[in-house]
Amino acid sequence: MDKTINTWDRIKDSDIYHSFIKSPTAIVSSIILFIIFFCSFFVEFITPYNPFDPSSLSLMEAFTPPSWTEDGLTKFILGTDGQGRDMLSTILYGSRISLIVGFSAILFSLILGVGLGLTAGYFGGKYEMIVMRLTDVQLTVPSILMALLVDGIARGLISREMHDEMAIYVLIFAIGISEWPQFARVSRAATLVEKNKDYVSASTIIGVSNLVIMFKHILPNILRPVLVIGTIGLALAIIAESTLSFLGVGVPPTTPSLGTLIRLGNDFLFSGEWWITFFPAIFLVILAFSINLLGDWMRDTLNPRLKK
Amino acid sequence: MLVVAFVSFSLFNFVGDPINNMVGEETSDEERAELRETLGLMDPIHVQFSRFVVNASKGEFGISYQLRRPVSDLIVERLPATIELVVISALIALVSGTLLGVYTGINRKGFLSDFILAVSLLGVSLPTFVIGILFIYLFAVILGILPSFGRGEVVDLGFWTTGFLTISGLKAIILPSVTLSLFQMTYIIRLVRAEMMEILQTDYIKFARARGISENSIKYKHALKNGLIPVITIAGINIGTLIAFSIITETVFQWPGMGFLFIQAVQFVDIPIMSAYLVFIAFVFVMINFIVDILYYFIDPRIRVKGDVSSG
Amino acid sequence: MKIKNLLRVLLSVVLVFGFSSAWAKTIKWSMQGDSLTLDPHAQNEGPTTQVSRQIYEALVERAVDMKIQPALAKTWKATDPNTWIFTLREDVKFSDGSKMTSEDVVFSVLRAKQRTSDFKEYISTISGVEAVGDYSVKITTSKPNPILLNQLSNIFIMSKAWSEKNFAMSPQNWDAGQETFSATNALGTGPFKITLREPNTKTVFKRNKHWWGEMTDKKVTQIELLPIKNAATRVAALLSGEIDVVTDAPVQDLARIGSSSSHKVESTAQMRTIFLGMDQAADKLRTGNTGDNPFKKKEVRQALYQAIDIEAIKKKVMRGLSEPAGIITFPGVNGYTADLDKRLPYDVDAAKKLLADAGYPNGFDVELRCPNDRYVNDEAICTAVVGMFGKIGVNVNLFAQTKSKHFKELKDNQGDFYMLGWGVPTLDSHYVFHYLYESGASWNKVNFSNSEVDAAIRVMEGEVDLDKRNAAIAKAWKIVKDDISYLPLHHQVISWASKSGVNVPIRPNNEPLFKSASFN
Amino acid sequence: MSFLKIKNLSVDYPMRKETVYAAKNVNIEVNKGEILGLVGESGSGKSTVGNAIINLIDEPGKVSSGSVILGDLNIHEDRNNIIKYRGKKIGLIFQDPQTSLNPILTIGEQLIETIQTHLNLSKEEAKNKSIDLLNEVGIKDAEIRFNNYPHQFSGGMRQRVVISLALCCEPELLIADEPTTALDVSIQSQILDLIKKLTKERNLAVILITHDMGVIAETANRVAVMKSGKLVEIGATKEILTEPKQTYTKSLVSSVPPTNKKILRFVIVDKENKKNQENNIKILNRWNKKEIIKQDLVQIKKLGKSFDDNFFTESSKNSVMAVDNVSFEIKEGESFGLVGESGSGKSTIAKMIVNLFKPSTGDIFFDNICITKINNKSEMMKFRKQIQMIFQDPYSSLNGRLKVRDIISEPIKLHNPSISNTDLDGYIFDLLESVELTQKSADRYPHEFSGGQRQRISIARALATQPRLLVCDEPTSALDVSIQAQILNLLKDLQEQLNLTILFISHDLPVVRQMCDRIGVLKDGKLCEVSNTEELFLKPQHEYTKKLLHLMPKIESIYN
Repeated sequence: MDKTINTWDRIKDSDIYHSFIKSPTAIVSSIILFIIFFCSFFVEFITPYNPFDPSSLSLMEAFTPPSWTEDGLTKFILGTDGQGRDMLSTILYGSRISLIVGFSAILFSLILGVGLGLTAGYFGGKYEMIVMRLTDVQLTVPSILMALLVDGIARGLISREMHDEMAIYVLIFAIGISEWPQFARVSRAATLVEKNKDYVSASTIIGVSNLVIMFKHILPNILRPVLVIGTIGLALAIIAESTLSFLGVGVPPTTPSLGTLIRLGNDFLFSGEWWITFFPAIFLVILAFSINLLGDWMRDTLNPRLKK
Repeated sequence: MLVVAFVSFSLFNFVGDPINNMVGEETSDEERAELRETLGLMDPIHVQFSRFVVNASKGEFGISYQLRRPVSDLIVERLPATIELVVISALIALVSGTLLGVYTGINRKGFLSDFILAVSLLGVSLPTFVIGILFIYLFAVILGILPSFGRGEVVDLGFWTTGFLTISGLKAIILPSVTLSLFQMTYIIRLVRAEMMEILQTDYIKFARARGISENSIKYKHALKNGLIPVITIAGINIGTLIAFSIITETVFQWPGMGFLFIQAVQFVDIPIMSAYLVFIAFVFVMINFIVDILYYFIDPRIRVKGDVSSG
Repeated sequence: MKIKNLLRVLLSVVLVFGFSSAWAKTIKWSMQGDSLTLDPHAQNEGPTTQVSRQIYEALVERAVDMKIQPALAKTWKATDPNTWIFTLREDVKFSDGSKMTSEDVVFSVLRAKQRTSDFKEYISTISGVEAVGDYSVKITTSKPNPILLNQLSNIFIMSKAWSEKNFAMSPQNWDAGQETFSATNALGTGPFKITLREPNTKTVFKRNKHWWGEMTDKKVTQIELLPIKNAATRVAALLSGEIDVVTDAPVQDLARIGSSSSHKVESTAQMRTIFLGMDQAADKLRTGNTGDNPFKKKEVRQALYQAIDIEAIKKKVMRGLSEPAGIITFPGVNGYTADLDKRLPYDVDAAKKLLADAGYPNGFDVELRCPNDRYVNDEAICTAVVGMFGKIGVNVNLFAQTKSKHFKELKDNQGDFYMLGWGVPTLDSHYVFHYLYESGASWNKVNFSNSEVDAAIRVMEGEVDLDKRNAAIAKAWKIVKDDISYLPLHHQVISWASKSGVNVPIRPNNEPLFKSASFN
Repeated sequence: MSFLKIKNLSVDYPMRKETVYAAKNVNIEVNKGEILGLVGESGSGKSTVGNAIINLIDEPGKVSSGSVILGDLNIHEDRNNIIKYRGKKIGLIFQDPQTSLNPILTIGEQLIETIQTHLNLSKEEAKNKSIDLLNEVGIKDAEIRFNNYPHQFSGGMRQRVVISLALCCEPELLIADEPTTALDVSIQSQILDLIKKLTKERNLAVILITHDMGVIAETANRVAVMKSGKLVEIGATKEILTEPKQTYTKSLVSSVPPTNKKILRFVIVDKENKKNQENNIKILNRWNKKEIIKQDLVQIKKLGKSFDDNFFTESSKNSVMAVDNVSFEIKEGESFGLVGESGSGKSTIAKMIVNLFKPSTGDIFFDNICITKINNKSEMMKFRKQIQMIFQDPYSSLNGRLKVRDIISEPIKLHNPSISNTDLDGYIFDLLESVELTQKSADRYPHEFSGGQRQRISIARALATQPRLLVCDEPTSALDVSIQAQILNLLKDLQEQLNLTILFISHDLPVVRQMCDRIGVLKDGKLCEVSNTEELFLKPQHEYTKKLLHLMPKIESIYN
């Protein structure tokens, strides 16, 4: 034990790292995700077009097919939509919206769910009962329905002008509020396991306060399953967002997400302008599929029950 | 249930002014007051609430702002369509999901298992509406073998309209129900698979092996039976989720069910329909939970037969 | 009990299998929306009238070519400018076999004038209706009405006895959400009767064997209306053969449908002009950023006008299926001239200059309200013009919503800048001026007010001398066109798509007449 | 001629970094009518050998070489067909009866299925045979119990059912893998007696896999000792236990706490650690050593604790008195032992003393202060500082997400917030050295340590607050005997040097005898008797104590 052990060595030595290196799907999906994340968040620097600046659009360039087809223009690699917007830029902008909504929603539900689950598992008693009851009720109400309801209520409560501005927050809230029970359940179950472990008792005996025990000791130990759920939840949230937008109750068309793009493009499915709906759809599927692949790999790797 | 009733009641009352939603701009203040009076909106809240509960239990939710018809009529009219769609989808999802899940759980390696798993993962990644569009394009437009919308011919049995009794009705339900079930099916595959894999590693399976019980009996009798218990819970949640996702499927396939009604209600802020739908959904969930509990009682001896540990 | 049920089910199966396809020639008709109510006087709205038209008839009707022709009334004459005598056909029976008499006509017209009727404004000039014998009706008007016949073609005749029996003496109170027998059932004298009604899902029309007229093709025995909200699904249904005729085929899919050997597309100019309105009365725009109302300045309105590349919209959004418009009326309407219909040229530079001259060199913010399910590609047109306005620096925020909310909120004076379409069912310019330009008129949401135009409108209403009247119309058109109080876009072209073997003649008012339909 | 011959058996587990040889060239023979004890510490490969005989090795392990000859059959000739010998020729019993039975099949169904798999019997005949078997393994009302589900049986009864299942097709070889480890002493002896009886009556060849030398001494005819997959020594039990030839066996035997006498220290054969005396002087510099006053440090008065539902629902019924009217005192400086079987309430008492639970009735006095009534936070901290606890499971008692440094510094910083960083480091190093760990350990995570080392970290953490009372809740029961001996030695040393008072809780009577000055015996939450250690072992008063002492497996029984 002479050599100093730094964090990087530790990572390289860990099972997770090795499992990652050995899993082509995990590598490929993370690369794809990295590219998508990168391009979506730095889209301003990547594409020369801003599809949301109406003055830069030319309606006469609308419905240009992808560049490799007969009528395609090289400046529009994936063609343009009905307003002359470059599909590639629009998709990247759209995926940014989708990702922001997805991430924020998952973060929201993660914080809410883990907060409730952790405290419920730790304190137990009536509080736990109420939280878990709430979780059960919430869990039986499917996410889409919940999101629709929240959106519906928001439409009733918030004035229309406000609604367009608030739409993205409403959406984040709507999706987030429907995903938290997952986190609450998992973190509560994990907390119950951790709570009965002796290190928690040891900390109590030492005199560490409940808050510190919960957040310093228990929280890091329950993060693994939460992370797995979070990853898979991210895919679900992105799909939920696009579904809501597809149904026309999501983000307003002025800041289209992938779902909105698919909905708008759907009108052109039979008219031969297939690229308007096909590319956003395929992009969405690739995005969700990659996240799911990664989540699946994480589940298999981080779940010690399945590897013995 | 009462909680849900209260939520939907508050929806009805506080989200927007029902009077404003019901009358036009020309209506005078006197007329409004009169309407308010006749609708009982002047009564104290608790009186209104109890009236709402009483009415709801009788199936009366007022009149749709958008369609100007009693919500109860609309619900009754559209209920069969949704129920038939959900039941068929649930059957498809449960049966094939369980079968494939068991298969992949038992045969952990092998091309077919990997393939099923990859497809199932893709299934989770494919939004329902994309699948729906794809199916319509493929089966209805290109191949032209299945209808793309609606229920086909329905037979009115008086209390129920069914599409099961006509060829066109049966054909019409194929695409929507498969679309609806795919997402759930992939979930069930993965859950059943995980469950099977876990059970196959338990001590009692190992002990059964040690006793020389044949592999088939171990897999299909010992492991499967245990593996199916959680499927019941899944099935319960599954139906709930299917009802919710039927909103999307119904929109894509123009299926004249309640989900289609609901999504329009959301777009129009048609509160009576929304609150009625909410109460209906809550009712369904309570029923499902109840049925699941009963099923558990019959299937899991650990619940049915009280332990008698003391003697020993 | 059980066996009885089983028998019932089996019988149904046999019936359905037996009858569904074999000899009944059914036309399956689809459009985006459905009739709101079967009560013919409760709602004056497109699809509702389209459905009622198949089951109910009026005293006079428009033929396939839109000419007024006799229907329930054989002949009519005006005994003085305010009195009309209609002589009814004597062979008319309702679909239950009962005879139609002047009693029913009087009842129906009076019913359409009741408080809950949506037609009470429409026929407000009718001051009296009385029966003159069993088959003759006298209608009196409060002032000379040159377009009475036009108006009467939309007043459907109901059975008095049936209405009395079913407590449907008054039109359904749509706004109060009233439920009446007449809203879900219908008894008319028309070529079809309704045998199944599932709102928003399916409506089945069967031949009315008591109908007095002649079908163009006797093989047409049944119509099914299957509304499909989603345009892509509607086209898919048509292409896959589940639907025979679509009366609102999406323009972008016409090429695809036309290329199918088993389908055909027909287009015709519709009696409707699409335009944008700008509120010029408000002192401050509700959705603006300048603290004033730029629309008050004609330069601003003209700048917006000239910023619109209408040809691009025609080519890309409407796929060639629109006629750019200079005024809000179309060929065939009394008062229309090709000269009036010329547009100001598309000129971005000129527009920018006008805007700068008006004091808005950096443009301004405003919200454009649009319906998204009313006109052909309404939302897409709005999106396109938003981009065009952006090029001259006017930052327009688009707000698209469903038609019922759009119109309601417009009526509530909530819009600064909005899209509207106007049809002229009377085929006379007066209809346009009366609703869109007269001071304080119900659809004059730009708050245009001009005493000369108002005076011209009085002339149009009361002047019997056609030359004088036409001169007034021409003068009014000139004034309003020069003022640019509205931004006309185009005359809408409608397209119907159908299977090759099914002929439903296309009509400019978008109403199919299935009695004139035929099979090849 | 031996009945079972294991020749050159090797089992490999190819892992990521290297291939682990769970068993390497193992040669064992077993005769009929004989019980062969297979002992070894965890990871020695003893269970692997048991499972390898019927080729029931978990993935990715595999039997890489060797043969298993049963009578004159080489059952490893065709490993795929070994399934027909499972159950029929060879019966296997697992450690945990809770999980060995399929929960949703009645035991009858499981018996009949097993019988019909191997014997050509009708359902009726199989049922009769099953009922006979159940009677034979000592299950009363076998005909009724036949239709019961596993959860309706208690642990001991379940293990009997498991045995009946293992024996239902009349195998000639029985492999029992730690069959009594999960059971209490009293049940353990019953099950062992049953196995002995069946061995005799059925002339079975039995391989008894266990880590418990006492069990071996009392049951096995011959013993095979394993270490790291290799067979160390094999021979008659008495020979191995009294005159071990190999060093490893010697150290193993010497680590076993004797039941018949109290020794000062365990003899650690391979490394007697001499350094620790000096190391502990360092920590002594920091230690505010308190002179031992002759007084009761802890007084327990009429202590009672009941759990109502929704807390401990899984393990006990509603409102069970876990601790019932218990009173005793712990004198300052002594080691007080609490013994009892599982569920006797000994851990509950410990947790009440360290104030993890509040008692339902009664009071606990520490240094003459009633600690059950403290509400004030700072008072509570003062008290917390003085009582620390060491837990049973070295894996769960350390937070795997924290470095050892952070684990140990937490109590120090909490009770001395003003400590400087260098001082803190010094303190941590001193503590680590006092438990015989290197300074480098501070920057590592718990999972990089073995169970024994973890237990040392636990002790270091407990010492960080300089407690007067150390509550040790089964501190060694999860450890192998040799490690146990080291930890017990360490505890003894620390107690001596630091003037600690120790409450030592264990189910293991020999261990308690070695560690404690006075002992209290608990049964079902009630205190049976309290007396000095030697008195208790030589002249037990209470019937239950007598029974416990009688039943406890004694390594010395080999001499009788």
